[in-house]
Amino acid sequence: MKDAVEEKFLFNKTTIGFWLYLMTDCILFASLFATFAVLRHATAGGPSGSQIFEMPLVMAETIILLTSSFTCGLALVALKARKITQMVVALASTYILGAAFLTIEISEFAKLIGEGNGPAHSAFLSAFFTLVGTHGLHIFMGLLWLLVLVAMLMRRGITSKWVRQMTLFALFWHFLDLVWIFIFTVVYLMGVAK
Amino acid sequence: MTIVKYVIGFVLSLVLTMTAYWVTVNGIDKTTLYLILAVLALVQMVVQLIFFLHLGEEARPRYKLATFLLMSFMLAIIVVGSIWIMDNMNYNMANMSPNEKNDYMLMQHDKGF
Amino acid sequence: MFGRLTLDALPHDPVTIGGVAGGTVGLLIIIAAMTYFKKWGWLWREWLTSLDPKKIGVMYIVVAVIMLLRGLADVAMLRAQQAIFATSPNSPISPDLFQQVFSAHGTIMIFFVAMGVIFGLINLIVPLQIGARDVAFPLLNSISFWLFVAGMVLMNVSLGLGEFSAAGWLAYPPLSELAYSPGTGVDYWIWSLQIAGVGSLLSGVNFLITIFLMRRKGMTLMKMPIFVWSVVTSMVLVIFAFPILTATLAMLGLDRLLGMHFFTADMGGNPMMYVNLIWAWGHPEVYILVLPAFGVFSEIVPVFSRKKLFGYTSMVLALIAIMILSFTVWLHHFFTMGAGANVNAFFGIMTMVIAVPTGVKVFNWIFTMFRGRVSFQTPMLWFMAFVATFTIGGVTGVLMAVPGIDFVVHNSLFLVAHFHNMIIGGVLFGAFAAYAYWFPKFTGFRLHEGLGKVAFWCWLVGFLVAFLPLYALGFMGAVRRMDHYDASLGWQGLFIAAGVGVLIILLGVFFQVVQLAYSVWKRKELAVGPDPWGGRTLEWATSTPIAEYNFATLDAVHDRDAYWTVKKAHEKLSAQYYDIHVPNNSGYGALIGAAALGVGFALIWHIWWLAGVSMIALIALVISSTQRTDVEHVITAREVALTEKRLRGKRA
Amino acid sequence: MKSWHAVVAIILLPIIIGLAVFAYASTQHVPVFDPQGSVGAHEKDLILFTLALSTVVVIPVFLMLGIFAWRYRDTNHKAAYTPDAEGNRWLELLWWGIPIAIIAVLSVVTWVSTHALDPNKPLESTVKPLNVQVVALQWRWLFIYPEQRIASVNELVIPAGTPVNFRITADGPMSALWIPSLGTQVYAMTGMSSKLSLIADHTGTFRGSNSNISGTGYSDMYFNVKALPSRQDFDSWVKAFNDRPKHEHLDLDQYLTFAKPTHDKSVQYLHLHDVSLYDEIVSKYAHSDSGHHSSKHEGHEE
Repeated sequence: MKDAVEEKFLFNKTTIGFWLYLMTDCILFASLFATFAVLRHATAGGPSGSQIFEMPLVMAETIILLTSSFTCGLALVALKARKITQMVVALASTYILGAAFLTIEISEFAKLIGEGNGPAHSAFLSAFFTLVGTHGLHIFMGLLWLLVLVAMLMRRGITSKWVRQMTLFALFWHFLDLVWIFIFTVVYLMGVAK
Repeated sequence: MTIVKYVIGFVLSLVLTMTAYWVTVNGIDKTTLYLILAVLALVQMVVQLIFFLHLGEEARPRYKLATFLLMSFMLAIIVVGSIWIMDNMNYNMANMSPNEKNDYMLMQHDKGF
Repeated sequence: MFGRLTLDALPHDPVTIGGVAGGTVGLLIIIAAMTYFKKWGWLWREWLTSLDPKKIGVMYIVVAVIMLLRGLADVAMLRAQQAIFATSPNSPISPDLFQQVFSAHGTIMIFFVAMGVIFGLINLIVPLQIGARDVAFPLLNSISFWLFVAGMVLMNVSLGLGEFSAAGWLAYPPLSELAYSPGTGVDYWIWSLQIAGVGSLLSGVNFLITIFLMRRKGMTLMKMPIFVWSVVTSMVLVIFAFPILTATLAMLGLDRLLGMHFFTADMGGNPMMYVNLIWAWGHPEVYILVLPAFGVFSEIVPVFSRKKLFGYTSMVLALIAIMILSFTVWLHHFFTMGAGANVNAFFGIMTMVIAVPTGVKVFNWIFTMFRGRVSFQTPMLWFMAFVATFTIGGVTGVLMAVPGIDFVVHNSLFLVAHFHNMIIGGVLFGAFAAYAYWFPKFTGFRLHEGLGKVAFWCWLVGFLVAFLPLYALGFMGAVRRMDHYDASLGWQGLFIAAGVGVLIILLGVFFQVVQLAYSVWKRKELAVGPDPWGGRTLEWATSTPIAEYNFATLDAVHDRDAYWTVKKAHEKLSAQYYDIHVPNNSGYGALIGAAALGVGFALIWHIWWLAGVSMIALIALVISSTQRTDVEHVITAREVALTEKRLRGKRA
Repeated sequence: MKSWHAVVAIILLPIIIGLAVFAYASTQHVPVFDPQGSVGAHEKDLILFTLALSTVVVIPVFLMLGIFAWRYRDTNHKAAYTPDAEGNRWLELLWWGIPIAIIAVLSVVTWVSTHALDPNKPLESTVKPLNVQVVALQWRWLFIYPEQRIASVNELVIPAGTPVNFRITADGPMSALWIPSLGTQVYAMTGMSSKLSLIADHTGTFRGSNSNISGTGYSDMYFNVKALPSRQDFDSWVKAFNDRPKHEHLDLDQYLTFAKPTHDKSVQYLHLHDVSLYDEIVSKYAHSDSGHHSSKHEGHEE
């Protein structure tokens, strides 16, 4: 009985604490969004968004990340039902989709830099690379976290601590998809609008 | 927390994303488009908050909901305020009106720049 | 191999060499003494790795005090230059050094003194006042502290290696960009604040969760001590304002590191956006510092008036109002940047509106004395001085909130006088009041009252003599950050007065040091019980010295002045003890701080391999810290009973 | 020392030291309180008005602080003692109300005065204004008179009684142009062209300076403003200057050398060859190259 109370407290403490961290991350992204909004026309003779964005790829990124967020949710449902195999499959999909997203993004960046449109080329490009790159960095951290979760799972199995960590990870991953909605809308869709 | 909620959230998000893309590709005037895109993004945010992040399902006191609302308020102040301020300054301290600027650029062009 | 770091980075001018030599010798003496007395193990086990917020709080304050001494030494140089050498061509302090020194002064005083004191105080008091045994995330708390230390160390390394920023405490671009500041100074500024800032952010999350979830049973939000309320509002500001600082510093850092163009003059960069963002953080930051000071006074006035706080609900509403309003006024720091009249007027009016809740708080404090029994010990003297000076600062603040007035005094010494009025009169006097008030709780003896009063009078007189002339100098046309001026302007007399004021303040600091030393020496005579002032809140219910677990039993709370009602009703604390879980020490905080220090140092000097190694170490440490298994140990009910008997038995 | 001595001392000290500073300053030249033009005069009035209004709060605060502390000192057992009083709704309403009323008054004053003093708005006058373009350099001031084809360095000559419309920019770190005797200051920034309109109502020489740190020569960035008695005097000054042969010239090429950082504080007068020099300095740093600016600005009154 006392353990259940204790566990509930621990769960609340970590999830609400992590939630607060996500709130601070929202403000961090908000600062980058505001800067992007202010600088998006400051192309200094370089290309504007509509000239460099490849919308089919961006659309693919969007769908991939959304699906990854979805499979992450499925993993959580499977965990609740203690269907471990299903959960592992869902987590693996999440990881693969996340890695695919990151690969597309990095190749997009590499292509831009290769064409001479790197972040040092104009204020607009600085803001673009930093905003999208910060999201990408979060995705990278998420993938790293997922690996740590898998390692923990293999070492000790499903413990109450693992369940807490998994819940936090799911929050993080859904949150990153949420941020992407706004990057997709503000940076890309509004960027290519004529 | 059931699988159904995730499926609903996923499908709704897909539809909203596709709609946003479709609207953008089929060009309409910019102001309307921005408005539609903003609304679609906000709706998708709410969808994911409810169906993926389960906001509002916690027991009272709802710290998550409260901090989220407060954060949204502060975020709106920072973003809207910054854009308002910067736009206003760029406007007030522009050296030339767009027309003057155009003439000036043409003049520079003639000079061989 | 060492990036930009070469032997040229060592200091050249005599003033800096003297400072560095003095600092190094001092450090060596301490190291030698520690080694001789074999105290390193003790230091590591009892302090550096401790997760006990009471000890972390003390460490914050020790760091802050050391930094206060450096900040004061800086300002002594500045005022000496302005009072004595400003009109002569041969000054020992070059303009470049002068600019580095005032940039360092501002940065140190805000980030490493004021923030350190506030976080120290929160660590010490908040868990006790809410009747908790710990904070929500003890290891995170230690990591926050060590990030604060890493930032502090990095900033002070700039004394001996390279240079510090000469671009002012907020480093406005494009001056702070590579084009105008190619050296390492601005990089030191960026990375030391970035590291310390992340620490503050994590602390904000930690203390909010602590207050949200770990309050004693029965302590509803509206029964929390008002200091705790002030911390809630302050920490909400931390978690919403500091990410803006993180993002802004990161963007400036990217400009300097990767040649980006966020805030550069050319290639489309927009320096005004930096000013906008840094103040969107910077204004709430002022309230992050001053709100807890308000909380301190709200604790002290009732205790020394032996009466309940007047208008608790009003006080809470005022705190919340200030919290929200403080996010809507940042433009008033740059009224003269050219925004239109609507924008300026809007932000001016919002700024004035903050005066309303602040005024309400002042009236409520004063009316707490009404029909009370006021005793004038040092904490109360600090309160009286706070009201007197803060009111002056408030008036000059309202003056500058009117854009039309700010137009003519902005960036003058009037502005400098105003914000020192708020920060010294508000934050620092609040910290000194808290120091005198809570010192006996943690040590078991009081600070010597007479010496404390001498220090108080030195501070008050020194402060007034140092800053009131600056108001006049502002009206006379003297701008801030100026290292020389023409004798014919008639400014020197007032600058000399301001310099004398600084000397009187230094005398006050001297008496504070003497007071502490004397009080430690005479601690037997100054010894007091666990509740020397007739306290009203739960921290006074603990034994002195406070047990590691704070409270042996967690009796429910019924009233706002939780301990006062218990004492009045002669309630007995329950004597039924249970096992208590206490966090184990952990070295992760110190290690993570060291790794962050490595990252910062490497990025400043462009030592890429070190940056990579430190970054990987940092990530590995963070991951490994989440995998700890020996998180806590148990103090058995029997041990608790014995400890309680030992600690409580001594009570006078 | 008795406790109430401390109370009296704490309240009197700021007043005494403040008065001493005031007495000393009044023997010196205080430009903000001795304005030489209508803008500065308006701003001085605003300061005095706001100060007067704030005494409505400040005096009661000081009085109550002193009286309550003295009256309810713990040695005075004759005074009433109500340890459990939690507050008083009416009193609290009073001090939510009074500051709100004061701020309401001040808000109206702020709104009106901010619009009246808006530096973006040219001064209303029947006199044809003088246009001056200002460039803040590291570390000197360049004043360009495009219509008179004169450029002056570290000194500004203007006619009294004529509004001067400044356009201000920087070719270097952010700076700020402040002439305390005349009033409003404004930042000078690369790529931006700040507006400021000032007037000198009296003849005289006023000191101006940079109020925003811009590097090691920052403290040297001051200059004199010479207000000539009338527009005729100014015109004849211009004519005399232009009639003098063999002056140094300033065009874009020379400017590039001229704009390099220098601690040279000397005053110079140059013939302006390139009338669009100022525009070229601003455009060099233009933030945006698409000419984008929406037309829905609340902030524009022109």
